[in-house]
Amino acid sequence: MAKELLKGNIAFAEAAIRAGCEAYFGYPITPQTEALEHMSKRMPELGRVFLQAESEVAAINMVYGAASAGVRVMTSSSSPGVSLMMEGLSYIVGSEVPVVLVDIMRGGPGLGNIAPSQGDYNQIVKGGGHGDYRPIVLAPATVQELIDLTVEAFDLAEKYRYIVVVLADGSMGQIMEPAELPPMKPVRKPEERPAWALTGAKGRDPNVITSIYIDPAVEEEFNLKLKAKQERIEANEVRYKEIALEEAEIAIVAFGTAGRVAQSAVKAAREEGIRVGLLRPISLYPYPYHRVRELASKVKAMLVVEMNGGQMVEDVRLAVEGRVPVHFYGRMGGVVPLPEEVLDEIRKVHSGLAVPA
Amino acid sequence: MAKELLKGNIAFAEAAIRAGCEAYFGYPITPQTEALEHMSKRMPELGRVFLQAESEVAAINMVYGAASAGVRVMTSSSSPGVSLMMEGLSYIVGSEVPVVLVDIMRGGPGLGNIAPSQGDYNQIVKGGGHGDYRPIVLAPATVQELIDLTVEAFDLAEKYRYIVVVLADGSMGQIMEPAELPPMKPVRKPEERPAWALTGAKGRDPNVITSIYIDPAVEEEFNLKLKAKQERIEANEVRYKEIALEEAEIAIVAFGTAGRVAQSAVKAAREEGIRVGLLRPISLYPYPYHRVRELASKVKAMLVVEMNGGQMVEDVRLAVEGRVPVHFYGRMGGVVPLPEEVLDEIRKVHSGLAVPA
Amino acid sequence: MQTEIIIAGFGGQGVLFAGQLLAYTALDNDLHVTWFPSYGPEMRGGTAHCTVIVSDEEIGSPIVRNPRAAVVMNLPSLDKYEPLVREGGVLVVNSSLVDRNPDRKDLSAIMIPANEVGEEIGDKRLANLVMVGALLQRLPVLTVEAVGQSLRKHIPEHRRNLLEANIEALKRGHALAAGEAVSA
Amino acid sequence: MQTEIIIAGFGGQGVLFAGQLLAYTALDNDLHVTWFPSYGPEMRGGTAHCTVIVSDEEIGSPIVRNPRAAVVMNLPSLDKYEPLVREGGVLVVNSSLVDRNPDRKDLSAIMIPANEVGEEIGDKRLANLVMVGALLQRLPVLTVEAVGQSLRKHIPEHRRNLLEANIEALKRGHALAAGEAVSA
Amino acid sequence: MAEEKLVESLIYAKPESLYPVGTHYCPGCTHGVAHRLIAEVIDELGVREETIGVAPVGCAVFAYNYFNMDFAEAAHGRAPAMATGIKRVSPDKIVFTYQGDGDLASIGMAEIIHAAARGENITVIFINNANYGMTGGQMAPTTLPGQKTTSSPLGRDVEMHGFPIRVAELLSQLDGAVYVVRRSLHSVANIRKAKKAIRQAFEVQQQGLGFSMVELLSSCPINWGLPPVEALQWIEDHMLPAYPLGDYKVHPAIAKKPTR
Amino acid sequence: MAEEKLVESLIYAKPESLYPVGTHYCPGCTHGVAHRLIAEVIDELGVREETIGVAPVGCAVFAYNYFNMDFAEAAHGRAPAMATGIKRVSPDKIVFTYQGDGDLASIGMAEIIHAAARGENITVIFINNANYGMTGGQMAPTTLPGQKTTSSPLGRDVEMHGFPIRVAELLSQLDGAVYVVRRSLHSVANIRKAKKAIRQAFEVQQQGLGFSMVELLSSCPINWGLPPVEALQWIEDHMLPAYPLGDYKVHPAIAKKPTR
Amino acid sequence: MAKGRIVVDESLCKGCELCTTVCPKDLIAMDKGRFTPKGYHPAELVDPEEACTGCAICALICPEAAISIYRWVPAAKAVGVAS
Amino acid sequence: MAKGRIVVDESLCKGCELCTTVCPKDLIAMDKGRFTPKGYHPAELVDPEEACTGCAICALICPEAAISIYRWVPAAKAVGVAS
Ligand SMILES: Cc1ncc(C[n+]2csc(CCOP(=O)(O)OP(=O)(O)O)c2C)c(N)n1
Ligand SMILES: Cc1ncc(C[n+]2csc(CCOP(=O)(O)OP(=O)(O)O)c2C)c(N)n1
Ligand code: SF4
Ligand code: SF4
Ligand code: SF4
Ligand code: SF4
Ligand code: SF4
Ligand code: SF4
Ligand SMILES: [Mg+2]
Ligand SMILES: [Mg+2]
Repeated sequence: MAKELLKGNIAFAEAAIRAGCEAYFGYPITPQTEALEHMSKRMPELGRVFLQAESEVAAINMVYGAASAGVRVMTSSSSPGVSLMMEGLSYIVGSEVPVVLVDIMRGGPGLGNIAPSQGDYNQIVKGGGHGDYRPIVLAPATVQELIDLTVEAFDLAEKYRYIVVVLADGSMGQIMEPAELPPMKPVRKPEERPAWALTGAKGRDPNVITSIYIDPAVEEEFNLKLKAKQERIEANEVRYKEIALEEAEIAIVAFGTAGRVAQSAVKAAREEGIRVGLLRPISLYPYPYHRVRELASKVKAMLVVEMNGGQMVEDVRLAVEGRVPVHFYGRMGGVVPLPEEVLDEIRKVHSGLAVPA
Repeated sequence: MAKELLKGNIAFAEAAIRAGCEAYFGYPITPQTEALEHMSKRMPELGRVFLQAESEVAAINMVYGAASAGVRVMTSSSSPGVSLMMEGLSYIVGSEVPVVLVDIMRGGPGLGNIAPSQGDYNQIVKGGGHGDYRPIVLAPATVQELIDLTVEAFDLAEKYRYIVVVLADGSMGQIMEPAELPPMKPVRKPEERPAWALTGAKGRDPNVITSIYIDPAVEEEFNLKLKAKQERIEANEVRYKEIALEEAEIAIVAFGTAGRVAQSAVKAAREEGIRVGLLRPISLYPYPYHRVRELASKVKAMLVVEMNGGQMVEDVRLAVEGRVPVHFYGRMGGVVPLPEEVLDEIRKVHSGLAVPA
Repeated sequence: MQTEIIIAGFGGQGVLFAGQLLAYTALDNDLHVTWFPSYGPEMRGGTAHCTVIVSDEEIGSPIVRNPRAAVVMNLPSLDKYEPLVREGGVLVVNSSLVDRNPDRKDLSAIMIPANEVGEEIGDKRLANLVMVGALLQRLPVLTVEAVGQSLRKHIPEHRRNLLEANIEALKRGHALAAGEAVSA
Repeated sequence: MQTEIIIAGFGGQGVLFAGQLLAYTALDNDLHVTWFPSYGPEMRGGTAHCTVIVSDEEIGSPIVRNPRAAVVMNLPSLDKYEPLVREGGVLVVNSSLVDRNPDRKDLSAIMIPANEVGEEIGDKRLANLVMVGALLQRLPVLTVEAVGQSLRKHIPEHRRNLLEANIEALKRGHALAAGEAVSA
Repeated sequence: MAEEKLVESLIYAKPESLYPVGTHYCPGCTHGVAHRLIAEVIDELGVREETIGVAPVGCAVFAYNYFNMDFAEAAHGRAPAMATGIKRVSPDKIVFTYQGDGDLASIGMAEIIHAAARGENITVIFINNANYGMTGGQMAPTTLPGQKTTSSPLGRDVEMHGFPIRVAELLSQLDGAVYVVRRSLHSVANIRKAKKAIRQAFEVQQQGLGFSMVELLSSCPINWGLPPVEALQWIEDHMLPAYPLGDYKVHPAIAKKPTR
Repeated sequence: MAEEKLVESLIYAKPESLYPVGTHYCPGCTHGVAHRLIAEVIDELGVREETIGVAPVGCAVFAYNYFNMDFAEAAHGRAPAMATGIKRVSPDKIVFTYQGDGDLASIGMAEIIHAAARGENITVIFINNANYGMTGGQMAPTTLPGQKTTSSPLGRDVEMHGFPIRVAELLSQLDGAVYVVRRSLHSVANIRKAKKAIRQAFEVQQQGLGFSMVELLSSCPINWGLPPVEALQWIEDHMLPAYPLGDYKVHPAIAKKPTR
Repeated sequence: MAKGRIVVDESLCKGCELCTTVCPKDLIAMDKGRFTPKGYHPAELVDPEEACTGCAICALICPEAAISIYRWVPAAKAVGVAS
Repeated sequence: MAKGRIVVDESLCKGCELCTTVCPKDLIAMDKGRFTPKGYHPAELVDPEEACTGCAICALICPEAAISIYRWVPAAKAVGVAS
């Protein structure tokens, strides 16, 4: 397919459709509403399920139900709406059904505003619902990546019977840029639904989708199973992108839009002769700790750029373990940092570097 | 007052009353329901407000309302119920009203079970709602501490116009042990409500309680204000308890019930001649990073014990920065670790220590 | 010195109350104490147990793997806790509902027909205190008299009419345990 | 080479569409491009702007502090963006709604009575494309012909009746900018 | 009449749609009766293998241990949303929720109202036992004025706690609800009527007519502090006057006469 | 009649309970009319300094920029819960919520039903404009069958999206609700009636009678794609038949006659 | 000869006594001398006069579905129910 | 002499035209030749015959509370409204 000029929100919605998403349940919230609107048009057209839920609480539980029935299903929302989904997410993890959630983050806390933000990193990546779990979290930085990761999210969700969150800030939802949509994948036939799914106990023992394990020993067993799953995810699903890290003295770590902005700054800094590169984590869970740790033994300093007050920086520090200084530059409240600002920070970090030994 | 034999749930409810709590809104959930039941009896008796809300979502928003009106107010719940409060918590932080929440954690994720767990550390401490914030989190290990911290929670909440979470596992709610309740503090008179509160704009300009800052620059300013508040909290409100850390080679770090269990194990290990001590963080946010870091330069190894799959251990690692090995022992799903198990872990860590130089 | 006691049985046999009574007595006698229940999701039936720890110093963990004593009111509880009692510890078995003797030889074990004794005094619901009386004979961490006094102090109003019968149950249990040695 | 253009004005002046049109044209001409809107909470009124970046290589940040060019359709936009345009850059001002000249002397600035021109062609809503035409005269990152072709390709069905008028607007803007130099 | 050879025949046994196991319900709790009726109806309609149940959070949380069919366990109050998700992607299956009054009428009020308003083609079995059974007998939205519960220790004071919610009446207001009735489980005659209504509700779903709900007045002997037999009497004496039995909404498309 | 000296007198101006500022509402949107009526009533009752308003998430999110009185901004749909919290700790204050149909009837359905059931002594002003205004015109629970919105692009299909919810009718079912009426803002006569109802609702609260709600049919010219004048006509033509005006619940304690 | 008979599954019966109150012939009683494995007194058919009609009313109220009903029927009409 | 008169606050008027449709005397029109600071054509009183009664109907429908009403009243009855 050829590239089209696509708005992020439309792009991921259509990508989900092409990935065989059979059902979408959602509730309007800026800055992701266009995705819901696109779904409201396209899904019925294709004979698939679109339903505007009465709330995000209902939406995530409808998704939970549809996932239990064994179809590819998704929802999308933005920060306050996602907060309302926390109980549902925890149930979904606790029941091992595959679900895709796209979170187009906005400024917070509270009602905040509708401008782009990465203030919900902790909420999503560390697990804002109760219990021991971390969703798979994928953070795109371009519309093309948003499309590709949405498609991948469905595969990962099914591979692990797990929740996959595509985590992007408001600007990823609102930006338009050329990108290519994948070809239309046929939806699964009803008789091809997975063996564990609720499809009616015809010719088999009943299936049960539940998250209650009243005996602590049994619940612990389930927790260990989840943990083992997460270890497999950590071993197999780390994703990141590197830019200009060869011979870098300074490594920037930034994801999503902040990563894009940093990329421009890196370019400008390289033009000034500063040896700086960029590590852009794409999977936020599993986090590329290993690669960050490797970098920490190569560079002289790190600079984390986020559109928040400093959240992912903890993961970077966890990996760096004090080997090199980890600096932080963040903008909050819906302010997107400018490449010029990041360049300034790079200069500062650079000028603070010890003279070469 | 003399010591009484008190059940944790009753103890914190009564402590709140003695601290001048004027209103309680909650929803039943095991293992904290006795607190709500106690409130249903005592509050009307005292002419104060008790209301069983229709859900945890409603409860936290009623609390939000009452806090906006300038009274001491609290709610309590347990893990799945707390997940439903995440949006509300974020609004409360975003509006700067003082609120106390007691979370008596149970096994998860999902419906899980009702046995004691510390599986919601990340949810509470890292901020499970959207936006940049971290609540003040206090973790008691005895009924007496549960009482004292509940009282303190009200003071801290008002001092910082902030949310304070008393985070305890199910066993803290269910245990009975002797403890002393504080004397009854009179409730604030209506005319003594704070100047910012919604009390009717009589003889003053109207007050507004809101969390929306539609202009990113203004929201960022608010975020910086919150950050400054958090920095004050970090500077002033770190709390922890140390046991047998003098000359320790091994430091255990554990909070709440896990801390108590570790304390027994430390005692047994000391009897075996193993030089092990315990750091029990009481404030989980602000976290005693500084003290952990100091310890890391004194001991040879650390052992973190939690009733989860390993959550607080990240904060320990953040502080230790690789200086000494950080081991982890966790039980999940509502299983409370036994002192004997922790002792075994201590022995393992001890036998792995390098022979003294 | 720290003493751990587990009291276990069916829901409805009063094991939680028996444990609380020990805890109240410990408190009234200026000892450290914790009472820790198991609690189920159901309002109904099932098994219940609690752990009481009495100590002359601050108590760490409120549960232990190997208690000093176990009071078991039914067979599943015997099966579960007999192996866990600490070497040389105490095991009190409700022989009214348990039809086997303990296997372990290293314990101070005693079979008490608590239901029957309770019914003799007037109510089979007194079985729990018969068992407590027997326990205290073998494990004199608190006296029966002290327990009686605490009972007098803390018994809920609507149960006050049963006070004397309760105290009688304690005494009978104690006497039985004193008089009767059971081949364990 | 990367070129950043900001188009700003009141909501309803078609600034978002003008930017999208440039983005479509860039795409149709195999360039890299991003279009990034400001978006407000209100359905209504207020100011709107978008940033279009056209480049021959991968684009990092979709916004910049100092664009190469600014198209400003009202006074607040002039006030806001004039100081930000990069040295030597382009500034196109809708003189129909702006009653002052730009202050900066280092820019290639031009005043276009876009509303009037639009109305002349038949609809004041054509002002946005008049401005785009003028822009492209000063900043020939794309040709007016290419934009016209892309317009033909991407114009929504229900607006197709305005196609020729739109193209005319582009041309008029271009011609105006070519013919008229304004003392900036 | 001619002499006939008689044989002893098993004419009633536990329905196939229930597993042959005991429940965790308290003795005499009519949750068990409700289970049995649903199972009998599903057996009679022959749809066990096409049915997907959704259990609530409440005493019936382990319903899937008793119903011999596919089952999901919903979050507290969200069974109608979960059932919606299931039904929308499997419109040919029979989907029902089984919910208590705390679950449905308190925390789950938005979900049940909207499922009804949407005319979601599911069946809801609603167990009104005037309290929160599972958590130990707290006040529910259905608790009667003056009724003592562990969270209304002096009895429900309508000034403080508000008024009971009559769910059948409320849901009958919604256009998407096509069959909304209230029955009771407190006597044999009423149990028979309850079963008929449950059957009707499932048939409504089979016919694709829309949302159906059967509210069942049910006992909670343990939390009411009454022996099972007296608990049934309590339903008759106290619940019936507050919650009149009857057909609150019967869509004209439903052929049969109202069975009030 | 004797000659009288006439003076020119300001007989109507923006009420004191509104700040002298412009709103962010679209031209002709009757949110502004609703604001004005509330403010006039509060002025007339002389309770501005005792009133606490609760704003919704919706177009009226910035209500506190217009109302000259203490105000809270609730989470989406939770205004009744927030108002409950405020009222319970300040029973002598006048507390009202101002909510849209997405806010009140969709995400906030549980909270409004329970506030009504509890007889919470608050006043709710409910703006029914048949869509989600603020987020750009998506379908609301009140969107009419066939009505096109950005999330029902082919028109609301009741088979897919379900039926509109008639909120006044629904809430009138609840015993705690004492004054529940529907009015419209589409003409001068109706605006007059709306104001009377708003006044009645606040008076009900002053008298401590319980929950009061005034539903107001309101225009959303921008999302309906109609000029303001035509939008009012659209209310008359399309909304009135679906949402009949009237008094759905008037507690006997309210002296005045129904104003239907 | 009795027209019917009931069998109480004692592994299910919880001794709730509901069946005893509904039998039109008053044929069911609790066996106070015995406990089920779960510790309840089970219900039992007390039918010396062979009065049980197999009417199944008792089964209808049993919350545990513990009661099975047998009835003597004309061979032609005999249809087993799934067990 | 007119009985009344209206004053439209042009900083508030959004040109919605609602007032123009309700005046019983048809005295309000939009001034198409002028823009308010926010860019709307404001409403204005067009009352050459001095027919305005000060009935305040226009004010009643104005969503922006942009219209103030003045009326000539007997001095005895004159009470100002808070401004
Ligand atoms: C979010 C959440 N809140 C609260 C609970 C605790 N809880 C479990 S069951 C229940 C009430 C059940 O009552 P009801 O629905 O009436 O069912 P019953 O037990 O009476 O059949 C509650 C509050 C929970 N599990 N999850
Ligand atoms: C939890 C949450 N979900 C969604 C939103 C987005 N949102 C803002 S306003 C609104 C709808 C408002 O519609 P309505 O209540 O009808 O008010 P109107 O704008 O029509 O007056 C929505 C869905 C939000 N802010 N928070
Ligand atoms: S608690 Fe009540 S509802 Fe629950 S099983 Fe027991 S009797 Fe039944
Ligand atoms: S979007 Fe609709 S409801 Fe909102 S202000 Fe505009 S016209 Fe009014
Ligand atoms: S079948 Fe009928 S007659 Fe026989 S025991 Fe049961 S109720 Fe009595
Ligand atoms: S009704 Fe059933 S459970 Fe109850 S006593 Fe009779 S057989 Fe036993
Ligand atoms: S006051 Fe009456 S007469 Fe005068 S302009 Fe207004 S509506 Fe017309
Ligand atoms: S009604 Fe008000 S806002 Fe509308 S045109 Fe008239 S004066 Fe202006
Ligand atoms: Mg119930
Ligand atoms: Mg609306």
